[in-house]
Amino acid sequence: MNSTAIAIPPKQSGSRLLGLPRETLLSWYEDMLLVRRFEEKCAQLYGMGMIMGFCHLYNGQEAVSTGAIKGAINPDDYVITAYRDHGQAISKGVNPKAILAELLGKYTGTTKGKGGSMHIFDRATNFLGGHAIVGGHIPIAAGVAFAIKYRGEKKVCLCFLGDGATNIGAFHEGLNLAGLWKLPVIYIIENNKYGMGTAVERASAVEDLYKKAYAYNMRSEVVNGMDVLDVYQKVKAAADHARATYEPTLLEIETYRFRGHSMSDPVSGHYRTKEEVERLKQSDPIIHLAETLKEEGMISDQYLDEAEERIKQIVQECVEFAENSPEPPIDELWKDVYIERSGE
Amino acid sequence: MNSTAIAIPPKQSGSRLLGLPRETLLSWYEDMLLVRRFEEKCAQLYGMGMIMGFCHLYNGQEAVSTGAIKGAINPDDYVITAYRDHGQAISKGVNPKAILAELLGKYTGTTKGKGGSMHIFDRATNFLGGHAIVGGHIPIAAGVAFAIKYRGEKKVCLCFLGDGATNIGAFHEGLNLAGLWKLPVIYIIENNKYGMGTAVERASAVEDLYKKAYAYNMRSEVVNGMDVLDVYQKVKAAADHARATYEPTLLEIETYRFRGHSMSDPVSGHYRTKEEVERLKQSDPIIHLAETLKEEGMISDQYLDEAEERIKQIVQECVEFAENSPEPPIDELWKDVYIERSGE
Amino acid sequence: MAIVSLREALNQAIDEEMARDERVYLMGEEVANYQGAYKVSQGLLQKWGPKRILDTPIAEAGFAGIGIGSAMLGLRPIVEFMTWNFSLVAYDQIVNNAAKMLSMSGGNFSVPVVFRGPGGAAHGLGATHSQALESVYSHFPGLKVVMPSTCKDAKGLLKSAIRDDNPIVFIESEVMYGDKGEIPDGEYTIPIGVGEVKKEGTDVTIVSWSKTLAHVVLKAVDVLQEELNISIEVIDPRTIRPMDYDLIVSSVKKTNRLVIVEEGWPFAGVGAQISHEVASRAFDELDAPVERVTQEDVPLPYAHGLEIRSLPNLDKIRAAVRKVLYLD
Amino acid sequence: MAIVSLREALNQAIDEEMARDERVYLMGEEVANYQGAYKVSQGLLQKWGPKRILDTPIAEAGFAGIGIGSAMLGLRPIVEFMTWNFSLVAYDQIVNNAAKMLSMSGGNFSVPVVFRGPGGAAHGLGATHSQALESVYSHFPGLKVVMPSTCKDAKGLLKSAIRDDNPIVFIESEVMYGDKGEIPDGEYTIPIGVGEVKKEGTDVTIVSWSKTLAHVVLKAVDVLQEELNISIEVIDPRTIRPMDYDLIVSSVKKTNRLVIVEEGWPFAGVGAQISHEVASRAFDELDAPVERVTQEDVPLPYAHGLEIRSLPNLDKIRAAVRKVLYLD
Ligand SMILES: Cc1ncc(C[n+]2csc(CCOP(=O)(O)OP(=O)(O)O)c2C)c(N)n1
Ligand SMILES: Cc1ncc(C[n+]2csc(CCOP(=O)(O)OP(=O)(O)O)c2C)c(N)n1
Ligand SMILES: [Mg+2]
Ligand SMILES: [Mg+2]
Repeated sequence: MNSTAIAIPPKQSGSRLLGLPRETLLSWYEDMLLVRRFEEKCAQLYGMGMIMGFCHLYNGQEAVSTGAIKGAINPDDYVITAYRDHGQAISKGVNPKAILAELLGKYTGTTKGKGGSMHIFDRATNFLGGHAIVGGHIPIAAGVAFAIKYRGEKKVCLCFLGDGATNIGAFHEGLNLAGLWKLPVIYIIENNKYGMGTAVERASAVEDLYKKAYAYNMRSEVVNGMDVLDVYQKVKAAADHARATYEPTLLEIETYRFRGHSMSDPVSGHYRTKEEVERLKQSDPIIHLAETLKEEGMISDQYLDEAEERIKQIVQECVEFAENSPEPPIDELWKDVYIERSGE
Repeated sequence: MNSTAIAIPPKQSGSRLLGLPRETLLSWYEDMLLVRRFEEKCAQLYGMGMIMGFCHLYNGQEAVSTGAIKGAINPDDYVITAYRDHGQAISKGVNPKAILAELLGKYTGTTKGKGGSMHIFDRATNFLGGHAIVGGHIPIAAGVAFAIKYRGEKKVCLCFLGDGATNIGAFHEGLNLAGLWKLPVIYIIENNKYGMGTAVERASAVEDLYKKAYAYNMRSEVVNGMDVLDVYQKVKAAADHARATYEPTLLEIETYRFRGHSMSDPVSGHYRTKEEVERLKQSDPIIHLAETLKEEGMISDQYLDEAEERIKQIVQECVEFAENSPEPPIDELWKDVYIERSGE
Repeated sequence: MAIVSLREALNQAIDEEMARDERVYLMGEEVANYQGAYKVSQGLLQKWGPKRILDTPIAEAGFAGIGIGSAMLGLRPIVEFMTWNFSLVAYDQIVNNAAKMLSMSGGNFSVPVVFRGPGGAAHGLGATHSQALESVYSHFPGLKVVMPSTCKDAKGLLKSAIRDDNPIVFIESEVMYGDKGEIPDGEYTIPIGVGEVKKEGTDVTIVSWSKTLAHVVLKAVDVLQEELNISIEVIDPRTIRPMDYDLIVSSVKKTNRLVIVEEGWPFAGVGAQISHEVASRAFDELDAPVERVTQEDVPLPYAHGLEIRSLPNLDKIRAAVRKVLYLD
Repeated sequence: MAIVSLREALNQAIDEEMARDERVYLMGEEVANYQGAYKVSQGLLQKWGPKRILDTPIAEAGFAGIGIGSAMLGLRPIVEFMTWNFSLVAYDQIVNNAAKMLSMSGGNFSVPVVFRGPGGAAHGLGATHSQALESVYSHFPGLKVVMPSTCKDAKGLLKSAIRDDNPIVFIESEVMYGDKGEIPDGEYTIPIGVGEVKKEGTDVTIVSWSKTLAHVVLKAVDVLQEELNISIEVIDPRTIRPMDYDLIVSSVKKTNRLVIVEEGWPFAGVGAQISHEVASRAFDELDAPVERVTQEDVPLPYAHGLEIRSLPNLDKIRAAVRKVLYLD
């Protein structure tokens, strides 16, 4: 437990606000806020026994999905991620009502209640899941990028993974293939300092995870994940580069999760102190953006209140939608095991 | 096929002969020669249908096993390797008669005829196999080193693997664990430029394989595998370091295989030209050592003839032993599946 | 006799064997600092220290390989998979390296390793996290597969597994960790490969194991005995490989009817093997075709209603029992 | 009707489907430059170029994943495993990602990928390189498992597999690649899931597939029919999953006797599944217990004498046939 080793990222790493239009910045703010409030509601519903199984919250990491997905890429680009997937799904534009319905195991959910929290999928928004075997989706992301290149498209695939996932074989094979074949995939390590209860330096022989790119001849960079603008800027640069050259990038995004690994894991305890969590909460990316926007005169306290209210409303609608949705009919059990239509 | 890209390693990379005693150098010479002649005999027996299945020859790579095993480590150190395992077994002191008997599927073989060419094992000499799933033995080697450290011994484990094996997940997981836990294992990549018919740069995103160590915070070095003295020196340094600190090392040993991947693969053809092979044969490690020893006045032509004769004799004895050995009795089929004795 | 939870029973087995043999060590994700994802290793780091209780990175193939390599040198590793689902990335290590090392090395090297962790479905974990994988491990010669259903069996069998010189696949159940049961005082072991009649009966034999036996079958038996006015014999093989066919066959020779209830999928499942073997050894004594109750032949969905409909349950067992009794 | 080798039949299937659908591509170790480790892809690189015929690094999990990901986007990859033995390092990708994607995504994403390559023993390759793995793949819902025994079936089934929208495990045999057989002229496919009576008979039904059927069973049948003066019906399911039980059961209802001959190990093998299902559907028609001939329950050794003793052979089939006929 060397909590003091984890530095609070500086508040602002690029030049302020990058000249982005106000509406853009506010939409990012509201995206982050929606993820935060949406998941606070999830925690509540989980406590009430309405959500089952594993549920991994994104609390503290919101700037990553917002900056990378809502900010840096296009709607027709692809996103794939692990089981901590609500944030990326919302930032990609997956209907939060369908996400919450999924968490409640309802027929109107993103996968008709079949996948649950760890397996959000949405073909309409090119959201490719939600994968629960650590690292298993990393080669799949290379395959998505392979298909993009095969078709000669100028799209990219963002693949989110945890710091802990960099130690598994699939990481190595996926990154080597992406580097070797020059596939337009951007691997985003969300380094939240722990894989479950294991600190990065207790799991990875090299603590600076961006250095793993050296083994794949791949570009890499460290990103301040508490600053949505830094995330936006660096993911955008990687995406631009991928569109121009098909070359992949590995980004190590420094972030932190404010809650436990999953709902059953306490916020602090065996592997990190309360003090550490409190200290890191100082760099809450949502508060951070709000302050910056205020300092720059872009928003007022009134806006913040209104935004809060709007988001609350959306979350409330999600809950109502989910609660009022039907369960999947029993005959769904035998569906989607094989697809009947045969190739053309 | 960019055969011109493969440089002939310089004849001598260290200071000549390193002040080593003549007997030592001659024993190395004869070890390499034994491996070469032994395997030439294997090729012949394979052609006669007396050896079945896969048989991967070490032709051209002999300086690696001799320098690393016979030269640099102690008899009670451990060695583990892949399926191209005759050279390492002989250099480790496994009885060549038993090896040949194994290849002929005889009961007197190293594994009673059960393992065959790809699975030479010998408990008496700490030779841990002979493993045929590419990369599968790499974590096992870390486990061997784990046991050494657990017991507080000052031994090392040498783990030989091919260039092609560096692209598989088990490589990543094994090296990360060895680097993280500081396990006394020396990973030796025998970079013979091809994994079967696939050139290194067509399989690995990074062509300089020693750079893969950067991802594991591991020491690494490039070694001239055509020079038994360079191999000896650098493996010895890595072993000394491991004994002192338990730290692992990754060595990229540049070598070349003069024959096909296995007996069914022609020497040249689809993936490399005859010219390339002929050119690389110029740096035959056996001829190279003989010349150096002669230039230094350590040996005469007469010695070379006598050595040739001695080795021929040994190989002949191996053949006779193997041919005259019985096949395993049928009831061996059901043995060694489970071990009956229970832990104390 | 003390009453302990299954979690404690397993913890005691590990603890006692660590005291008995310093070659025994435990390794896995979150087994040390975190005290175990499901707290099976609670307190062991404090007692035995970081040399013998080790947290691993998420690298199942890597640390399974460490277990195998160190076992070849004579250590006796216990490798915890957080759940058996995650062992699939280490499948090659287990079914090739662990299972075949003794044979391929012609007896040179044995691999006394125990791979253990929870298998099967918990609640709402979805298709990749709910798999009952006993059949795809028991298929391989060289492995033994153990699946206890009680606290007593769990402790005694785990101790035997740790002392066994062969690689063992030891499959527990997450939803049983809190189950309480009696265990004998003092040192005891239970032999691998020997099943047990968990309940005697005369009309129908039910074979089942692990959680399905403890949480589903035993309860169903109470209901069905009364409802159908029959007497059911319940056999727990405890070990899937080697399977105690003798015990099952002798029961079937008495009841003439067999129902096998397992959590796994039907195709080439463990129940198919038992069915074939019993039909072959008790062909003339079987009064009805062997019935199998399994999970539905689909990836397990998240939604609660679908999940419980997929897994073995009272209704399915009732239908199977009625069928072998020709009650429909 | 042309006479081609099995290798050519497979090559034609791939070639024709690549011509028909530009989303089809082939990937694997040595499939391009080297023309295929067993030359199944001979000439395809020259014809279709490096965009569609790709050599991979030795990274089975990695390139299986590329196959799956690209299939999710609508491509139709053919992923060659140099042999199925090497697929075990990619097991998680196949049985989790490929098999469950459609279900876990609630129908959002299908995975139309074909994994193919040779399975089973060749000669003297030893325990890790000789495995008949059909049972540990067919256990998983979501996968289809196809194992042709003739050139005609191989071509027709591979074409169907490439057009199928589900993930397919297509297992060939290295020692059959040189086998010659007739194939129909022009375009044809053979449906997945439909077995075939390879030889009609009246006294005993033998079910077998792939190499064991082609190289062992058909020859044994000739010998045994004459030797025992009986008539044997031989059924080739061609697809392991879904299994054409109807065809087998209708044959057994005629012959009343069943022998299943497979190369895999016995425990929870495919034969166990067939045995259970047939015993359940034709309980009253079975005049003898179903007999199984399998590989001995041991890792396959290298030495020739042990190897041939382990695999299914005439003697074992004779013993099984005699047994179901009560000739001993
Ligand atoms: C192969 C595999 N092993 C273990 C697990 C159990 N597990 C789920 S999440 C997790 C930690 C992952 O940490 P990290 O990659 O850092 O992601 P984070 O949870 O921090 O977002 C573990 C060990 C798993 N799902 N898959
Ligand atoms: C996992 C796995 N995939 C594929 C193979 C088939 N195969 C055997 S050797 C080999 C090439 C290995 O090349 P390299 O590691 O460079 O070793 P070298 O043969 O050059 O010594 C391949 C692909 C295998 N044995 N295991
Ligand atoms: Mg993490
Ligand atoms: Mg090589």
